[in-house]
Amino acid sequence: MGQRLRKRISNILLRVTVVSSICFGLLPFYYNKQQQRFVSSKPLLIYKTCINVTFFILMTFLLSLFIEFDDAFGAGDPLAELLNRLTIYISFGDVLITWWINWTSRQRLQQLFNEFASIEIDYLYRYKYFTDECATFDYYVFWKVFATLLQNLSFFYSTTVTNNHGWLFIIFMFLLALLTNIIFHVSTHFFLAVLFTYRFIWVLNRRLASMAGNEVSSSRLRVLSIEIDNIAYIYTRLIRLCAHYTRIHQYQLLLLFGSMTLCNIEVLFYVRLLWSGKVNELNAFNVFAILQIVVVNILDFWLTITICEQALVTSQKTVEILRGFNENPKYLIDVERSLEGFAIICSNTKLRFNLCGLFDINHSSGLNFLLTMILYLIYLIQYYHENL
Amino acid sequence: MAHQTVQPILVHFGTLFTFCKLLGLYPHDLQAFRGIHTLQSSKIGTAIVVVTMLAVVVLYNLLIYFFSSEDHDLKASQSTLTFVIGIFLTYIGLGMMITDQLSALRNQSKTGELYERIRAVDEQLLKENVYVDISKTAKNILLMIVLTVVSELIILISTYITLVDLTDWKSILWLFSCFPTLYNSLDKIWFANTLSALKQRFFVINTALEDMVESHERLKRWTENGGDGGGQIFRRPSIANVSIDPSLEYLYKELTHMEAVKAYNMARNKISPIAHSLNSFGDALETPKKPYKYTSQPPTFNMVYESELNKDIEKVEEKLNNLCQLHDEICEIGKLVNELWSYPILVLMAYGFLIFTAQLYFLYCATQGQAIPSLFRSAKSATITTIFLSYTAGKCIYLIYLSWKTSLESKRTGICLHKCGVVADNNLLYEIVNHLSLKLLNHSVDFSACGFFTLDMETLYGVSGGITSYLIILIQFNLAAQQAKDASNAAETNYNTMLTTEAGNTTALMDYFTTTFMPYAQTDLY
Amino acid sequence: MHKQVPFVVRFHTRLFQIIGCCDVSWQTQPREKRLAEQRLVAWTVLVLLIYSFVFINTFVHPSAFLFTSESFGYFVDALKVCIAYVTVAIIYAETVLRRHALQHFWQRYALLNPASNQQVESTKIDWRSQLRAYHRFLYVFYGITVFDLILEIIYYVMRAKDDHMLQFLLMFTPYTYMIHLRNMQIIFHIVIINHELVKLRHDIGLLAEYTRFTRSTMPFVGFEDFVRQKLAEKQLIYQHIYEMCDYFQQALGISTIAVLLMTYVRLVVDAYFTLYSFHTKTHPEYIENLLLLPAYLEIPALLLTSQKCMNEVKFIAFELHNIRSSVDNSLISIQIQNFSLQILHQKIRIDGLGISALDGKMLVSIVGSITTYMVFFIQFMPKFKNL
Amino acid sequence: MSSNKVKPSPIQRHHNGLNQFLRQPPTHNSIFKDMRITLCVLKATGLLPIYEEVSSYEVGPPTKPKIYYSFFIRGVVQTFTLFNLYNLVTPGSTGQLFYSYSDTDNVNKWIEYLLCMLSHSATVIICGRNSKLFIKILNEILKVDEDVFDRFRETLKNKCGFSLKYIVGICICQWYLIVLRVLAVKDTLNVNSYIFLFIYAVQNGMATIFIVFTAALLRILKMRFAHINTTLKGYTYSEQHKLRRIPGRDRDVITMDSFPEESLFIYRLHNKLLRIYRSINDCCSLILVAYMGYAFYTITTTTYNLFVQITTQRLSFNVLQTCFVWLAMHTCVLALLSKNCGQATDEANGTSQVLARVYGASKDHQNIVDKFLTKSIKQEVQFTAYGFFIIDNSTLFKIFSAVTTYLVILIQFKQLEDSKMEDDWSKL
Repeated sequence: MGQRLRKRISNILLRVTVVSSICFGLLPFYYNKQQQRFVSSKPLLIYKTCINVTFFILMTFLLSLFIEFDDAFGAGDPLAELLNRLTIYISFGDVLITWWINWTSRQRLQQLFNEFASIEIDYLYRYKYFTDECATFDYYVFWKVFATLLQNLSFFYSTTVTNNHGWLFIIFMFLLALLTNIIFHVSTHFFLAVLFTYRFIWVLNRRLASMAGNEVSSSRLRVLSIEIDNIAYIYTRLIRLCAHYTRIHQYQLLLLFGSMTLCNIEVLFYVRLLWSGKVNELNAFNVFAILQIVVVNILDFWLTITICEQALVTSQKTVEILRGFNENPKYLIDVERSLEGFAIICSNTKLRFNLCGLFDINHSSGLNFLLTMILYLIYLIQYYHENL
Repeated sequence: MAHQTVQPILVHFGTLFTFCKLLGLYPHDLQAFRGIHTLQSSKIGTAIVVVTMLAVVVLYNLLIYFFSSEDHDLKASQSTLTFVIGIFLTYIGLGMMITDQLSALRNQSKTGELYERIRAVDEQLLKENVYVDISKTAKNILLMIVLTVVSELIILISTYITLVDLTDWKSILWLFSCFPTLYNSLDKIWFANTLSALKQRFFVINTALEDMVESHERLKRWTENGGDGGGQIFRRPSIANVSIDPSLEYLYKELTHMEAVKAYNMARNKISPIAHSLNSFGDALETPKKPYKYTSQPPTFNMVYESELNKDIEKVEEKLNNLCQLHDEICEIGKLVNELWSYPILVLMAYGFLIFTAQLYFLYCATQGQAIPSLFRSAKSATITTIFLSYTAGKCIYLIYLSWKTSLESKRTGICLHKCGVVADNNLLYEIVNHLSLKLLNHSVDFSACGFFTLDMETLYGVSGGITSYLIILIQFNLAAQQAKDASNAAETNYNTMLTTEAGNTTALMDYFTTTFMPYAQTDLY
Repeated sequence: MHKQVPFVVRFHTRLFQIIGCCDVSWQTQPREKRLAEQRLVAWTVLVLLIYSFVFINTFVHPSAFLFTSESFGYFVDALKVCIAYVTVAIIYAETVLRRHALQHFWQRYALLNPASNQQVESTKIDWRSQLRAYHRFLYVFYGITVFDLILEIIYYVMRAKDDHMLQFLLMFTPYTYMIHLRNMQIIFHIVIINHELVKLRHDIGLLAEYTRFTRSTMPFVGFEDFVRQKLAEKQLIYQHIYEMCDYFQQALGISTIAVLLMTYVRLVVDAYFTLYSFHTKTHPEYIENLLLLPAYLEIPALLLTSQKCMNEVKFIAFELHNIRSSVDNSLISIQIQNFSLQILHQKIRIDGLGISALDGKMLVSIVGSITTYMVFFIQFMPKFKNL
Repeated sequence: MSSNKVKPSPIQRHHNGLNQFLRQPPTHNSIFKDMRITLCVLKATGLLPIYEEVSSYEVGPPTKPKIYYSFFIRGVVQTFTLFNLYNLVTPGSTGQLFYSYSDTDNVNKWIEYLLCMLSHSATVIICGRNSKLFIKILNEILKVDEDVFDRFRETLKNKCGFSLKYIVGICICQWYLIVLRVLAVKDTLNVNSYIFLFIYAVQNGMATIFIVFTAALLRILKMRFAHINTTLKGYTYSEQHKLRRIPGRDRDVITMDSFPEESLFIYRLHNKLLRIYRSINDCCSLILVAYMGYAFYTITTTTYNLFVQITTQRLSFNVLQTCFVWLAMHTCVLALLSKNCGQATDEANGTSQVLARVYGASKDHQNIVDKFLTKSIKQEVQFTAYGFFIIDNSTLFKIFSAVTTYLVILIQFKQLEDSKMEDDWSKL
């Protein structure tokens, strides 16, 4: 699709995300045009507090109410029930922690946004055209929004599939959807942060590549070294920033991944139960109704994983571009110095998304997650082998 | 010429070499070794080695054949797993010995060259007036040989007396059960000592660098204590620090509100403290002059206290360059050593892993009163097993530990180099140090078994984890097999079978889960 | 050396000397120093003798102390006691043999905080600042210890009469406390190193601030030179810290691994006994099983502390690269390059004996394997009868 | 110093390079000399575009009809795949292929077929998408060759002879497997099964052959990198010492004076090669993941079958042969792949190590060296399979240590089934 259209849509989507997360009381601050930075406002803060309180009351109500419901599948199987309970509790805990962290670290969040804004102001506004060229950014935004929508859809779909339609149940499900959307929003925030980092590094790479490529006149060499210093500085700021927002989001992400994995295991196991004819109704429709949950979950999960991988790969490309500078012999000594400084920075401080120091987010650990999931599935199936 | 001054390290390998010749392990020329202490390939030696190898193989097979006559009932009585493991493991020792000797034959020429290069390095070091003390090598070798022989004999004799029926004349063949491990140990003694020689060279280089640091610090200290002028120059910084501290604290408070993403637009509201602290720094400005004084001092100090780092920069650069080149040369030799012994090391590690697991498994079987393969009869008594295992494990772990230490030692060189740079605070020297430390970062000596896994302690950790988990798997297979046997006898025990097999699954799976997380070789694959 | 050490450090070192796992004395005169060291060593050996006597006594009549009603249980229990004894022996042996490394450690420490002859009133502030500096260690140490004591008391109050468990505990608890204290000592040293690193990072951060500030306004003459000089001093400090870390590993490396292993084995074995009690009795008393809750905290405390310490270096690199030099002066950039190369060479990596870096990944692997063995036990519980 | 370890110093290479040049001007570019047949096969099966050879050092994009031809071939192959898939999901048609003893084995076989289709279609689709990229890679390699020729007057040789052998071996294996399979089935097969088997073999072959092609590309890169390193070796201190020792040689070629422009050229070359390496990795990584997953699964199940065969008393040689053929084929291909990846990576990372041995006397020489070294601290390139795991020498080892673990799981499934059977019998 056309570049401008793409840009516009993605911008709209971003704005919608910010607004909705403000509505959910996740961000007590808004973007101030003339100051060009995010400023916190008293009414928003008050709004955030009261909406959080209401949500909290809601959740306690839900939790007390949830105890009445037996497991959603009615498989009548103790283990499946246990799994189900576990999943629900973990996601509730996730919501709780999300609120807590949001409340304690709202200043830090604000700094985060401001830092992004200031990096934009400091350096990148000069290269608007590069920024517009970065198509991956927009596509990933689309994907993420699409995945979130799918999550909601699948949620409601699976509620409609289950047969008991008491009004209580409906309300319950709606409120539950509200709560789950909070988690989705937080994961979206992390996703967008990584995405912005990715775009910044991408633009830096483009700029570096163009510098390395074309022959510079000896008059511009001094400017060149200054700019390289600038880029190096921006790079360090980006890496530090990334470490920071990873630290803010780590627990929520950990719990999110955990609940996702559990949910998938549970669902797949339930499919296995269906297959074994333990539950009487088995038709394609039913199987689809179950499987779509897994698909959507994995899609969402994998989006998060793969954007991190993208950012990592892009930051590794920087060094290769720096190698490209070797080909040009006639730089001044100070250009060489700043290049070497940048290279050493790259080798010293690498980009990484580390969750609680337990593991990094990249493709290999994503693979680990999926394999662990399959593994536990096998374990369950084997455990129930004799009564399947 | 330096040939007289340095004595080749092979002089100390004399006992080992003769012993190996006696057993027909190494093909090199005896006269040449005796005469000029070099390893030269020789046809006769090769022939001898081949003959001994064939003889040992034949006798070992005889032994297996004779003792496996007791095993006929084993396949019937035991789970096939035990049988297969037994057959497989019986030949690993033999394979190990054959690998050693074949690689020894293959590397005949290269081995001599290796020691030649070590001698060349020694000469170079002597040119840098660094003397390498290799007198301890002979003692180490002797100690290792004695340890090996003693433990082999203990295992052999105790097993022979307690567990083999002496009435049968064929039981003499049991003697040959110890040959493969003995040969292997001797070969590994060569490896270990060559490695430790390299380690010593690295160590010598590091000490040379540190001596430079030492002397320079002594010089500094002398100039600080002696010389009245030094006195108040040195009282200055402390006063300066005191005057700085409050402003530091203030700034600290300013900064610590925000950590990683800190101080974006702070410049405005921090102008005053910075300015204040700056002029408080201003009077501390005499401090920097201090080390210049000594480094750029005319050699009046050098008469009193000698420091190479103060000499004209070319000499220092020359010396550092030479040391780095020597370091690189030793790294190359290390690579060569690693490449010469790569297959034997790999086989040894595999042998250690398998034998360790198998011996423990058979020990378990023996305690359960099940029949075990006849060649593993040493597993019937716990003490012999302990000795045997400690002997094998000692062999493997010592090699791993040694290579780990060696690579650590080689990495320390860069550290010492930087010490030099930091102590003699001198800009020219900084440039040299940058250049050389960049080079040192690229000198890599890492000992790996055919590139499959590097020999360091992490591997040890992973391997021990692997041993435990595989032991558990084996044991629960064994339990399952026993259960199945009982089940075939009595129908009502099916329930237990079920339980066991489930147990099997869970353990195996969870074990797989752990190995996923363990720093084991296969981690990356998942 | 005595006066420049803050009182928190002094107090705890005294404590560790009392339990006999710290054999360095801070006397400045060589004679007194030697005497004190001899006394400490003698004390250590005495304690070790006591422990070994207890150990032998345990195995002389096992039925009094150990769990003998079932073969596998007996095996596991004996394993636990043996490893505990071996660990304690290793700890004391290391204390005696590696005391010189520890000595060097403290000497470096003294180099890093020189005797500042400040007036008396500043020490008032010292109190709070020190407490803040070492708060992590203090929380961990007193938190776990007090928690453990409370549990012990509760158990002692609520235990059933003529309990076989009590005898066992009387025998075993000293071991656990010994190992706990050693663990705390290790954490203590790590925290000290960490504190030095934080100070260094903060100073470099200040330098970075100044340079950024001088971007906007003209600095005084010779500012660049001054910054370069400061950097050189910081390099010296970093090298001292690295040596501290190195000596720390020499002095406590083996016992780090030993303590980890011992705690691990204890957790696994006690998990087995918990499951066993759940498997045999219908209503087991939980309080026995509560006793090993503190042990669950030991490993994360150690691993996470060391991970924090290792991460500190990354931030130092950040701060370092924030120092901007004006373009025409290449001296500072050379210096920065040298510093970062030094950081590359002198890695501060805490790994006991190079086995594995003590960080979150190790934590994950340990937790994973503990779950493995617990599941193994669950599944095999009925089979151990005929084993 | 030992002289027999180092490679021939640049002087000799210059000379014989010159001789070659005098003997015959390079008419044909050396890539296509020894892997012509591989390329032909790949072109014929539509995996590679059928490009034109514009000049001896350039290939052009394919003409329209050839593009259509490749499209057509791919479409046909994919339809056959669909046919297979249909056969697979409808149990009746090829039911007699699953002859095996137990439930588990059948499921394994089924999954194996599925994985094979997956990897094959992944290969076809990705190749179809990246056809331009492949041409670009070839062109860049040729460009490198041209530069090297212009500079050193020598055509680099790339030992890709192995590819042909491997392809022949693979084809033989496939036919042999078909025969074995047909013999294994008791009753007469219907046509569906024959077609099924044939397509299965074709899929296998193509997927595997593409892997061989990747390995060949990596080998080519490895040769280039090795050439760079040997050229640089001429400037290392040891070589310089040797030259100083040996009298009566013309120094002008080899002394450090020629170092700056030589190093410049070499840096340029190295960057180009790294770019090629990266792009090969990007093209092939998904294919590699798919294939390695498939090969891993096949090896596991085959080993499992072998285990069952050995432990159970009834030994059928047919199955034994099948197992051995499978094992041999996949293990060899995996070993080839990992070996070549490892070699290429080592050579690529070795450049900095060789350069670290260059001790320039003057400052600017040192700066030239530093310029490269600073940019390669802790920046080793890696050949990753889509970021999932690194492919190098140790991959084979890892795969086999994973195979053992999975083997255990399979064996326990078998135990479960046996116990279950016993249970049912005891119930009857």
